[in-house]
Amino acid sequence: MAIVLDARDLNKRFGAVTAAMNVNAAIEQDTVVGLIGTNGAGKTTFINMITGYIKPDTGSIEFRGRDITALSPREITRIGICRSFQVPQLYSSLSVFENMMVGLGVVLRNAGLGGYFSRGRPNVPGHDAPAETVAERILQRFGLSDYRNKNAQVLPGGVRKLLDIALTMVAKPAILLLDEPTSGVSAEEKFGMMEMVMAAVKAEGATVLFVEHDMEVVSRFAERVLAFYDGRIIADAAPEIALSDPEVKRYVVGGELRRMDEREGMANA
Amino acid sequence: MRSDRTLLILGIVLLAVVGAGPLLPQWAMFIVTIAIAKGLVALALMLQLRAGLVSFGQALYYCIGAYSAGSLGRFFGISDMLLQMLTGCFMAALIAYVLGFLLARYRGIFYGLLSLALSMILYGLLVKSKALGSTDGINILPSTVFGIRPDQEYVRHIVLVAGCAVAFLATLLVNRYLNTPLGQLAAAIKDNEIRVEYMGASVRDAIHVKYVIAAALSGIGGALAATTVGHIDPDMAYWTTSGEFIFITILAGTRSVVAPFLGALIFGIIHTVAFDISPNTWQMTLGIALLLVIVFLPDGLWSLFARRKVG
Amino acid sequence: MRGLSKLATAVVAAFAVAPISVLAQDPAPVKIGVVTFLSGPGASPFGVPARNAAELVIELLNAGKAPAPYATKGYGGAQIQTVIIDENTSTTIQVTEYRNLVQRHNVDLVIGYISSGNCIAVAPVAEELKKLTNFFDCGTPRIFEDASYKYVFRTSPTSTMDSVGAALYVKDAKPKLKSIAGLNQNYAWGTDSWEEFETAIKHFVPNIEVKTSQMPKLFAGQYNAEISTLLGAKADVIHSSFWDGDLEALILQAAPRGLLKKSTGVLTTGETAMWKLTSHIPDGTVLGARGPFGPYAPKNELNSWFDKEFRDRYQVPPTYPSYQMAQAILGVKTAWEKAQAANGGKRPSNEQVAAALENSTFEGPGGTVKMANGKGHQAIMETVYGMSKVVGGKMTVTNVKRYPAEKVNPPEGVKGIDWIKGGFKN
Amino acid sequence: MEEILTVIVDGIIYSAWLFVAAVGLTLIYGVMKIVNLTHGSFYALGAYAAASFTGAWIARGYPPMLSYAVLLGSAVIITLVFAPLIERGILRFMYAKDEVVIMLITYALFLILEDVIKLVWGVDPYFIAEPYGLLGSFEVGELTYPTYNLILVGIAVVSGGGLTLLLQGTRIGKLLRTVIHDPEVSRAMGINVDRFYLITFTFGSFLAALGGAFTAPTVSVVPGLGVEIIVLSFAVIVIGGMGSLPGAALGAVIVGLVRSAAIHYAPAVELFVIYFVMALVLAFRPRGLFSLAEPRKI
Repeated sequence: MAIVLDARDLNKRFGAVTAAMNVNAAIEQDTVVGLIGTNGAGKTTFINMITGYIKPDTGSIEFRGRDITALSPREITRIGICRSFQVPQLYSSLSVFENMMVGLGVVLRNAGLGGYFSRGRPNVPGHDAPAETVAERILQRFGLSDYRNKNAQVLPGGVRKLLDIALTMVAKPAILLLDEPTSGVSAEEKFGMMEMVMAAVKAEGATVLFVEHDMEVVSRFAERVLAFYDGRIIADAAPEIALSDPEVKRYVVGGELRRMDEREGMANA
Repeated sequence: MRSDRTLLILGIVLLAVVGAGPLLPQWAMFIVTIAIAKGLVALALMLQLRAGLVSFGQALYYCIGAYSAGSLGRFFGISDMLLQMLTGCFMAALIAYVLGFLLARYRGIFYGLLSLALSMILYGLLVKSKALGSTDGINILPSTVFGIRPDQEYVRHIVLVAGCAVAFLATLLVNRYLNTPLGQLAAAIKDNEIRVEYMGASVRDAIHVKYVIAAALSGIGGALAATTVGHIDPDMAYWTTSGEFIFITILAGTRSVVAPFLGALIFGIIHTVAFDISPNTWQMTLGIALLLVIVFLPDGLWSLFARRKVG
Repeated sequence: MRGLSKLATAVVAAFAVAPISVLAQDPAPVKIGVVTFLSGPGASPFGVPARNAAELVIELLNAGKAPAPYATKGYGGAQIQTVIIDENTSTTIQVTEYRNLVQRHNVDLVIGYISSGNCIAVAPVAEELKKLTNFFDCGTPRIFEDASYKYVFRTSPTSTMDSVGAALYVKDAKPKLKSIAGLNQNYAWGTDSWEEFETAIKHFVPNIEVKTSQMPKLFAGQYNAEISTLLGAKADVIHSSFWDGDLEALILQAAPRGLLKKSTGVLTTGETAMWKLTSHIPDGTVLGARGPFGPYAPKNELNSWFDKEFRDRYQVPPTYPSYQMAQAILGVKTAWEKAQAANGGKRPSNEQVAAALENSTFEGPGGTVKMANGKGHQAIMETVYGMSKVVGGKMTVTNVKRYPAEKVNPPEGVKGIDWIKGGFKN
Repeated sequence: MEEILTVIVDGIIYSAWLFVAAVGLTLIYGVMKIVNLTHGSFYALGAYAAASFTGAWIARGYPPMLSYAVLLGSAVIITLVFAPLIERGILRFMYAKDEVVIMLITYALFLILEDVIKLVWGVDPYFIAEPYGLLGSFEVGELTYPTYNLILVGIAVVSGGGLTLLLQGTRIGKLLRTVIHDPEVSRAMGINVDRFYLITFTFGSFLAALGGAFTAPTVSVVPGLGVEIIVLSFAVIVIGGMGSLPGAALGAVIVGLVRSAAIHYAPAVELFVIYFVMALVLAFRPRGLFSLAEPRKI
């Protein structure tokens, strides 16, 4: 399959900390890739480098053969790489619907359709429907319609995560990076949520990279796994292979299990 | 549909002012005209406030507008108030475009204080410029409209109507802008700049545009005030003037583009009233009035006229 | 909501003002709008002394307790009422309030304005509203030099007179004068005063050296650095048109450093501070009073009356702003009554009063006032300077010199600064 | 050489005065994030109180040397009368509001206090020059300076140093810094944030009053005294970096030296040199010289 995203020899240090060391990853079109690894292993750094929030010290990132290493988050978003956040980044004073409309407005504007003199209700590029319709459609796909007029800051945690992801859909991304989409979501809800997200994403058609700590979720939804440890990729294979890799077992999964026990513990406490 | 209602209100206000004009005594017309001039600046502050930015130096552009109008009369003998307002608008926008590259990088208190510093520098420069009358300022030619000097009896009303018309037009354009995606970014920028950037919009550009629009409005306001009062002086750039504008904006509330004008009018009335009921302690009256509004009408006077927003 | 209701009541109160103040009296009272600093730094040296003078004089006039030629009650028998407004606001608001005075309070005339900026701004409005307006204090010559008015008058001399008078006095009192320095506030009044003084003194003492001209910000309050520079400059004479708190702060901060001992101070408005700071003003400091006012006022019945009444009521001697206010009120009274007489005893119109005041000459507590300049709208007077001398803890003035009006004021139609630059040709 | 020395001495004296006048502002902003315009009012109140009390003290013929204690005392008294009243009575109900709105509230209070002062003290000027001359003078080159100026320098050093020690060295300081860092968490940790706010506001206002009190002997105490000081103090603490003590000190020194240099070499520009410096600094250090780095957001 065609490579849409190609990261070559990415290195990044924050002072003494190695956030990325010789990270190489070529992502094929329309695959779903799970990024695993303990906290500080370099997953978020990897995402931040792809989306231009952090510039690698060395190495390059190509999107459909175009070097995007030097681009700003804004430019990278515009060419079709969108991301969600560990901590949802919402417009807290606006309603859910308005959150969507702001995003769609930006898309229209970047397409030269939302300028000062443009009239009428043009179709949102890639969605071939007017903004309101698109907003409703996406909200519906993410099961957010009931919250349409709620202010973002009063939403429950899970819903915030969903809206945060829904907001990435407005730009019709070619690549979607989900940073811990299920963090802060109870174990029961996780699967339902991922089902919904993946369905919605597939409907919009996008390559997905998602950071996940829950190995069951990973093995269920990922077609391919990148296991990070200490800034390096220690495994890059299909889930069943990657997760049974001894190194991964030692450095990642084990850590995860411990982490999960702790989390449970805290929940009960 | 909210915008439509705004237009409706605006239209009614305009008609009311134009129609009621002749019935008003001259002093009242004067107060209303000044209120419109200051309202334009308050509107400018409102635009920035919606994006979470407060300029403590908006008087900079008010003053630039006034002095552009003044210079037009002093050096070129042009006294047409429409031309003056146009020039004021243009000059302010031009300077704001340049300074905008600097200002757009600032947020919060620093945005406010840098604009304060800039306006105080202009103040200093004007004080030093003898050609423009130093602190005593200069008088500007009596207003004309389309080259015609209105008769003494009607001049107040003419100025008022002309001012209204321009303010009306400006407000319509601003209102339209507020309904474009760019205009609607304001709240988003206030809430979460990171997300705005990750949606593919440039926060800096958006703020730069706002800054220029705000300056243009203030420029018109300054020019209108200048031609109405007939005198300009460096105090128009002094920080206390900017303070007065913030006062008006908060007094009015940021809900509607009409609010600033209402706020300015009420501010003018409070001021006059304070002078009448307590010539020796009018500042106290003013202060108390402001406190009462902030405490009892946290969303500004406008909340008396508009229903609470849902959500 | 309470905010609103308060507002409402206040509004009602405001618009009730007009009817209330029109009391049924016979003949109808003359209503004067009085505008002066009631707050801010201008209040204590100028605004309040002036207001006090206004209240005192008007009360005495209404009671008919003034000496001749002002013995008639009020203005031509009509009682005088006042509407007092604070001048301490932006010019925009001053113009607004002026319009309120004229069109809402329906005053018959306006007397006021200390700030030159306000005077310049109000003059054309007065003309537009055809309302007799008399500036009692502001100093800028620009008002009648840049424009001519029908309804606007100033019964006090301009700053030109102060500067020229100061220069003349310095020349006479300091024959061996070699160098000067300046300390003036960095705004129109300060810079103009210095320019006029510098030009004048250069004319009188051709090869005089100007050591430095300090221009601190208005109301800066801290002058250590300026004083150091001036001490370093070692000029024979230091000219300063400082007024209010700035003047007082300057004197206080200069005293321990002996500035005014090392160099002779020429304080053109020094009289407002001389009583309060007696112990800090070294002997031999040149003090001006912007005319023949206060200690320099001529010995005549009018002055002794005013001086006594003022001291009795306010326990302090009247300073020049008080004199200027009294002068402004009496000047209009003279014109008013002249016009009334010409009008067959009927209440005169603004136009008639203006006509009577134009080119008129009248007596004030400060002596003769000639409305000789600005097409008969600008007063000229003699000016007086003297040197401070503390006698038994009391401040007095010695070797007082009087300069006739024509010697210190430009001739009609000539701009003050041009007159000075042109070498005082009459 | 001689002149440069003078420039420096004048600069230091002015800096000291500026610092005392401004440090309270930066303290209050640093802790409470309040842009406090009543700062000017407290400066004026301090001056008026000092004028009244010290005036009475001198008039009664009490030992003049103690008048300095009276100056200090008047600052304390007047602050204790007004600061807690304002903080407890009004401000504390407003902390939920926007920074700007709170600033506007302090603006309203400033307007009110202006007239309160006028009602209490009238508009006539007050003079209490005695303390100024009392200590004689010292020579720099051939210039004489009143020794009194050294007192201001002393106060600046003591208040600055004291505050730094308080914040860095003591337990209260530690607590205060946690409050600064995150009021909510501090509350959760059981720290009495309200008390800290009350103390901070009172102490910050006290510093303003102190500045006013010790300026009183060198000026004539008149209405409007507090207006100019506000924006001046702001310039100083903005240059230094809002909320930073060393910043305020550095800002004061910079402004002081630049101003005095301007007066000696280019008197005409003194008018706006301060704002020019302010704009310049902000242009290159958008958050002031001693600014705290912005935290990483994601």
